[in-house]
Amino acid sequence: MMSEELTYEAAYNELQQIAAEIENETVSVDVLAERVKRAAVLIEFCQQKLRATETEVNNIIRQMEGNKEGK
Amino acid sequence: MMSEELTYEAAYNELQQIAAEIENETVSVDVLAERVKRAAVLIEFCQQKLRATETEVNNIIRQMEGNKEGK
Amino acid sequence: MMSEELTYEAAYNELQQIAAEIENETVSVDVLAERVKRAAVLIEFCQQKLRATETEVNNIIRQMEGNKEGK
Amino acid sequence: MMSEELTYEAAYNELQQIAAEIENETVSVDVLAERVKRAAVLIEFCQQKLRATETEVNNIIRQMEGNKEGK
Amino acid sequence: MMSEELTYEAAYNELQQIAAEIENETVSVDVLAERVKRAAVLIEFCQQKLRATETEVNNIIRQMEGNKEGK
Amino acid sequence: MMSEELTYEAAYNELQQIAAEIENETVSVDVLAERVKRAAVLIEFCQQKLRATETEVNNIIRQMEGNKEGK
Amino acid sequence: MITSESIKLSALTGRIQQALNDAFAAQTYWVVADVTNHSYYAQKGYHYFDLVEKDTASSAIVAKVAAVAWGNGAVRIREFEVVTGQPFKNDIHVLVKVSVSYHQVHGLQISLLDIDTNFTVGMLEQQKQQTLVRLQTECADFIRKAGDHYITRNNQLQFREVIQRIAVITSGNSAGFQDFRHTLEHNRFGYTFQTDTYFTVVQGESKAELVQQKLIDIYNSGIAYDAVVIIRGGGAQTDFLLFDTFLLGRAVAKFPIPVITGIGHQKNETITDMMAHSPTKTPTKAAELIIAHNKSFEDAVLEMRQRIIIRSQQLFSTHYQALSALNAAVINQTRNIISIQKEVLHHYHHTVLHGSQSLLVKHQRELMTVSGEILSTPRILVAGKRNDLTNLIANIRAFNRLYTQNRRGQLAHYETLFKLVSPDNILRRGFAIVYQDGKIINNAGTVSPGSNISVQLHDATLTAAVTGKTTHDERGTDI
Repeated sequence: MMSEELTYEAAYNELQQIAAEIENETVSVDVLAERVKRAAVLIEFCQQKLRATETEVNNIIRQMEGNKEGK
Repeated sequence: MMSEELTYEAAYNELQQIAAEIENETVSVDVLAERVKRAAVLIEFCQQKLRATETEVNNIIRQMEGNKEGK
Repeated sequence: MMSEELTYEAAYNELQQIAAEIENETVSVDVLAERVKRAAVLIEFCQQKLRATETEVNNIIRQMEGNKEGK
Repeated sequence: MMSEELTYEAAYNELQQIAAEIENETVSVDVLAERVKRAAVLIEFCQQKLRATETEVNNIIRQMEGNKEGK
Repeated sequence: MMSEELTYEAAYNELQQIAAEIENETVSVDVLAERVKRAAVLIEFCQQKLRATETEVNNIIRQMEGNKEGK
Repeated sequence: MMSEELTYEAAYNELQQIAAEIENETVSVDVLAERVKRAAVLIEFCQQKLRATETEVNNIIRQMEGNKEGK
Repeated sequence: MITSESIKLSALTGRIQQALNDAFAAQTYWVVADVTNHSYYAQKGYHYFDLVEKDTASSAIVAKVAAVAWGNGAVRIREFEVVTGQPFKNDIHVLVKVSVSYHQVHGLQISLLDIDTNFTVGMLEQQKQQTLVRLQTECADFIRKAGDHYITRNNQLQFREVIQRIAVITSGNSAGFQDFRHTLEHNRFGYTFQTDTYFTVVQGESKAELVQQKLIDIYNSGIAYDAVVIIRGGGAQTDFLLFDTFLLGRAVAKFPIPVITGIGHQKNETITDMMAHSPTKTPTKAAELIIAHNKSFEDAVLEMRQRIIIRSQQLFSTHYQALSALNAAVINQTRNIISIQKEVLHHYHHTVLHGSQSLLVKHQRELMTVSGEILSTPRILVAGKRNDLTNLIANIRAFNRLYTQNRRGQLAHYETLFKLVSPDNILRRGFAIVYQDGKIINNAGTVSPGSNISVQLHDATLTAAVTGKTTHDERGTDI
């Protein structure tokens, strides 16, 4: 669903941008819906990425601690 | 796994840097896992180095004490 | 194992330097074992030198006292 | 063992110097045995010289006293 | 043993000098026996000279007193 | 050495000088006997001359000179 | 007148006797007079002489009387001679006590009863003093008075050490000379002497010149006499006025050889004695003086001999002692030196042994300390490093948790924001979207009653026609 190129950083930046646009109220409702839809996609992406990273990191840390403990 | 050039000193410094990056949140989510993975590698390296050193030192000491006792 | 040129004096001075380095933690883990190994060698050298000297001196003393008693 | 040239005076002075060095701990372990050996040689030399002198002097004195008594 | 030229005076002065040297410990052990031997020779010489002179003088005196008695 | 002219005066003065020398110990042992002998001769001279006749006095002097020469 | 009456001579002399007796009997007189025509009858002990008085100026005799002394008077004269040293003879001036008598046969008689000794002594003393004064004045270069004695050239001379060659001036073989020679020759010390005698008459004042001549002879003899001895002739204890003469006094005082006198008088010193080197009372004493002088010389020589004997023996003893002391000093000090050297060597021995051992012990201790440090510190070091690592891991985990939380928070914030602004949500709260001609309008400008619009609500879209229009004040709900 998401381009392979998209990064958390880019996604998050886009989110920030969208939020800024909306805040400025210059965006029309037509566009708003579209923006919100995009934001929802981005948020979803970031959350997934975050979760994935968290899981991976926790695994590594667990491993690190495990190594420490184990040896 | 680790370049022969890597020293405990360099490894430990890199580790401290990684920790600082995470603390200061200057690392992006995209590379966090990678960084932590690197940290894990470095920690593993340092621990091994420490263990090796400890073993070596202990051996020397044991040997010396053995010599002392023996004579 | 030790160069013929090494003297007790030089060995002892080097030992003191090593002790100071270790005490001040200016020695890195990377060379710690090496340093300790060197120290062990030096200590061994010094002890042997001391023991040899002691034996020699004691022999001379025994001889002197023998002479004294004998005459 | 001793050069024919060595005199009690010279031996005594050298002995004094060695004793002072040992007493002041200015002699290094490297040469201690050598010094003690030299001291032993010097003491032996001085004692022999002294004993010889004493014997000679005693003979002269005995002779002198003999002469005195005899006449 | 003694040069024909030696006089009591010279012998006595030499003796005094030797005694002074020994007293002041300016004579070294190396020449002590030699000095004492010389002193013994000088004392012997002086005593003989003194005895001879005494005998001679006593004879003269006896003769003198004999003359007195005789007349 | 004894002049024909020897007078009581000269003899007495010489005797006084000898006595003073002996008294002050300015006469050395080396010449003491000689001095005492001379004193004896002088005393003998005085005593004999006091009692001798004119012809005898000359004999005394001759005899004294003979004795001295003879020794 | 011729036939006048005569008397017998005896009658006359008797009358003279009577008259003189009447005038002089029991009377005595002290008379000063000179003596002349003296004669002495030794057998009877009678003195016959005349007493005369001379004119002091012309020496002419102004009175003269014959006198006699016997019995007591003669005794008194002898006493006088002994006391004064002055013989009773012609030309002496005397004070005599006399009596006057008349004898019918012998005639007028003056008898000497007594003679005043003191008068003559005084006279003689006066003469002597005059002589002494004369000596001092005329011979001042070798005689002077010091106190009550005289310093003369002669008595300033020193005796030689021994007096052995002697010139003796004496008269003949007088007893005095015999005494002198006997004493000298038989001295108990055995001393010998060479005496040359110069005989002369040594009695009578007038002989002074002879004595002086003998002194000159002695001087001219060329013999080196040690002393000249003047001995009076001896015999009678009288007549030594010779020795009070100026002539002899001067000669003796000036004489270059010490003069010893042995004149043998009992009382006053004669002038010769005063001028001489050594006056003695008698010839024997003169000899004894010489012997004593020689004896004192011999004593001095013997004393010197004794001194030489004692001192030379002391000298030996001193030298023996000094030698012995030197010997002892050399022996003791030599032993001392050896013993000190032994001690010092022992000390060095000890120092070298103990010093080297304690030096080794010290080094061992130091080495132990250093090696202890080196051995114990690495473990601590490693433990510290391990601790550091553990802390680092803990930090990373903690930091990571925080990091994730923050990210999650950020995302949640955006989620909320976008939910809030999403059109669906707005419609659900009662808002509607108005479309005109398919386009959303956000103002009523283009809308007027009768226009067709469509209104989209939450759950449906309504198509409607505008029936009215009221323009609002822009205020109100705007935030």
